[in-house]
Amino acid sequence: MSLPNHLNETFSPEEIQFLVENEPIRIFPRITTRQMVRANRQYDEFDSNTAKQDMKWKLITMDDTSLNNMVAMKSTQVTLWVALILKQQAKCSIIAPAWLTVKELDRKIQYEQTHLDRFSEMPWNWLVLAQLLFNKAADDFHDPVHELRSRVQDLREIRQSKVLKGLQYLNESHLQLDNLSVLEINELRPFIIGVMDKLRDMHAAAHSGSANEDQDIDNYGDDRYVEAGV
Amino acid sequence: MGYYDIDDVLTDSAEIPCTFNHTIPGLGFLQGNPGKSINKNTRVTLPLWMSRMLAMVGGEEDGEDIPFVELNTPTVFSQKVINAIRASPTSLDIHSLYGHYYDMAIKWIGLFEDEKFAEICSELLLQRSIEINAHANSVMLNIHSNHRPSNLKYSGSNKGPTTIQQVTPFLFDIRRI
Amino acid sequence: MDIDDILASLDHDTTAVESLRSDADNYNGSSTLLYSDLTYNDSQTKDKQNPNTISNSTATTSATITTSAQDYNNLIELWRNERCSPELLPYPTKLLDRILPRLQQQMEYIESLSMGFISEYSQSSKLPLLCMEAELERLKFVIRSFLRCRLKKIDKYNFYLQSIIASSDTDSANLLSKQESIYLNKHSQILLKLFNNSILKHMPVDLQAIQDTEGSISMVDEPKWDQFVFIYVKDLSTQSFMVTIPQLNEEVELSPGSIYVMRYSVIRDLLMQGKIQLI
Amino acid sequence: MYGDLANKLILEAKRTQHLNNRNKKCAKLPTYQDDIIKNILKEVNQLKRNAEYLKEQQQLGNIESDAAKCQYFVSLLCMERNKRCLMAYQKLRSDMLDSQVWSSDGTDAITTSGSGSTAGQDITDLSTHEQEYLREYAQLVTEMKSGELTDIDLTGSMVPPSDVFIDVRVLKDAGEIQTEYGVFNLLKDSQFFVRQSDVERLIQQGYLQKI
Repeated sequence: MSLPNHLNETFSPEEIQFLVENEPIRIFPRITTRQMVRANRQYDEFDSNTAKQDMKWKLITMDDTSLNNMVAMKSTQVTLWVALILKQQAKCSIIAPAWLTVKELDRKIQYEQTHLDRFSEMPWNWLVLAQLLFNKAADDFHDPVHELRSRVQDLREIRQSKVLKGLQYLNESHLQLDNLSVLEINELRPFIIGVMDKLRDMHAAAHSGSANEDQDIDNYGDDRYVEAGV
Repeated sequence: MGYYDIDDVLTDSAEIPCTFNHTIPGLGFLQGNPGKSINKNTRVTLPLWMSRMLAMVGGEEDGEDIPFVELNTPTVFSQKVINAIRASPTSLDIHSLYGHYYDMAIKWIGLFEDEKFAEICSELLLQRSIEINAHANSVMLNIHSNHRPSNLKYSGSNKGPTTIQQVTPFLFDIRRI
Repeated sequence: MDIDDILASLDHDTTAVESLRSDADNYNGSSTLLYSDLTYNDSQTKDKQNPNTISNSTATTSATITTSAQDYNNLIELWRNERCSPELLPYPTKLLDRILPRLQQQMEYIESLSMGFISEYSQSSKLPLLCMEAELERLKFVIRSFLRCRLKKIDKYNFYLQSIIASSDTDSANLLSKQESIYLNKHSQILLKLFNNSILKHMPVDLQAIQDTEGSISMVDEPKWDQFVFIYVKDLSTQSFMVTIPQLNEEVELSPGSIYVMRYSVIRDLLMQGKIQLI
Repeated sequence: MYGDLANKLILEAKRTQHLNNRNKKCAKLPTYQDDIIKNILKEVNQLKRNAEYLKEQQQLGNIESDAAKCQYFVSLLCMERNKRCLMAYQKLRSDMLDSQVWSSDGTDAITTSGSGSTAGQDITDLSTHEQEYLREYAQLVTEMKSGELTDIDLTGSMVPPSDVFIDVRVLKDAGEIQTEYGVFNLLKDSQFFVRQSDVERLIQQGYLQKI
């Protein structure tokens, strides 16, 4: 098969990270890319006069305006994977999202504990984003990263245990699952779909169809006899 | 499902106890007597792929269309086993009973449009799957958080499980109209 | 200059935390997908009873001027849809006709940059080049994964696809790219040859068919139309959608911004109209 | 009993599938079950002769019509079952061959005249028809890769790119290397920021270490 087996059921964790990396994030650049002199040249008409200038950002999957107008220490918004490369090169610091502080996470945990009937509202990418930033931009947090990490872990576990308790409501009809993040969904997908598909098949087998099938099968037999002239 | 699906091909080979409603010459090989006939009311086990068809097509007897065979409930679907599973759906290992238990159950339910059995099986499947999943998850949680042994401090909560039962539907909002 | 920047310039080496915004409830986080005008085709004529029909896509993503950023976001959405849907979705001819040349130009551009002029730049100004290369790899990956997922389905449903393509005139015209139809035909051909040589030609004549749908089990596998899928109802307006699960005689209201697990057949029309996406 | 051989074949297929699923990389195919398959085909043709005979006897009025119908039906079902098992077995194997072609990742899937191997596949474990199929499919995939999709590298990695560029430390002197980013002199303990694909081999050989 042209798609490896393990990618048939759900996305790989790497693919989920890839999706999250396409999202915007705010940074403080440590470089300035805004051209002070107006450069009215085409990118592809490069010649020796302009070669000494800084290279322009020319990207084909995103708006590159903000990258070409970075001013050191003036916050701007870029795509996460670009931010991570800049960060790796010590060319920016990443501004952690508002919910990724000890205080905010404590509030979320509090919410999860007091509202056993629902999930707190978290961005769709919270878990992956937190892990990425912990690993690649740990020095950009005000709060100690180990405290943030453990709170994220707590939050994940509380939500996970709620999910587990909710699984008994799986059925052959449908589910609504608001406020679950992309990673949480991806992890649940094989289980939920596996069980619901079977529940649906059992229900379908017991109800509709069989009458028609009977007919088909009768015909099937008869056709064959006719064909064979028995 | 699907013609080329190995699991489905295997499920179709499940042995079903059958009773012949007619005496058929030449089918003795089905019970290990090649060349002989098979007599009316003989009980044999036949694979699902054969028995299900023979149970649907038949010959005439006393002016009535009677299928070639009558299907009898396989042991794994017998009342006795079902009761045992229902009594403790999570402890009895269905897979050791039959590798494709639920797939076979789906086919069996379809043959008789047996709603009651469908409900029982659905319940079994759900409880059993949740049990297995919970086990897998607890292993995962422990791996994730071995630096923090108190990782499950919120899961029980102080309100007790009944509260969770009452409120959980909001998590999985099954809005049925 | 805004206040953030003034504060930042006062406080050089530490970072501020992004001011609190209530951005939590939007599943997509960013607004990127809100502007997506992605639809597979205009499916007013869709017939629920016949999920095989794919109506023609005259008006795809061309109503507004599409930027490369929008094209990329659409591609990502199509990739996710394709990966999650049981059936093969229509090939996005127009979208890829824009993206593929762009990719090629960019490769040439990068090559021209890195060939002769790279030594002229300081280390720091190589950054854009690094990112451009990284971007290229990312884009190539998505297209590759998308196309290979499609090839997998083309293989899986080869006989089924051949039969619907043969039986309908326009409906299936947008299903495959030119190259994909060549692939479908050639692969079916060599597969058939293998089946013939190793099995079928040694069988009695009346058992030699490869597309026998009359036997106790049809030899032509169809997509599992009722397979459960995860959907996200796009936040395009406040309008909810009513869908019906015919097998259960149930109606379900799908509200914008919500996530559901539904049978594919039930939400197929909404998917084709770009009202929901598979996640 | 009719169908027993086919069952054996399907159990063999299940084992193969199981091995394949356990392995993220595609697994090798075990030996083609030539003998079982030949015997199943024999069985099918035997069943066919039985059916023909039954038809004759019935036309001659030698046996009761319902009985003939049932016997005939059983033969028919056995033939169909055998066919399905044979087809499913062959399909599983051809699917796995497809996977091998895709995962051979740009390296030539097949060397000429069947003497070569793909991804460790022992070519002698394949039937001659499978060998032919493998060659033709590899050819088809090569054709798919060309044309407007050349840039995409269809057989490339199915893992999303991460860290296209990496920092490396030189563990032992490796002399100069030429990349698109200029010439690097790899002196022990020096550090460089390089394209991962440029230095993959040096990392494997132990000259460089990813930081």
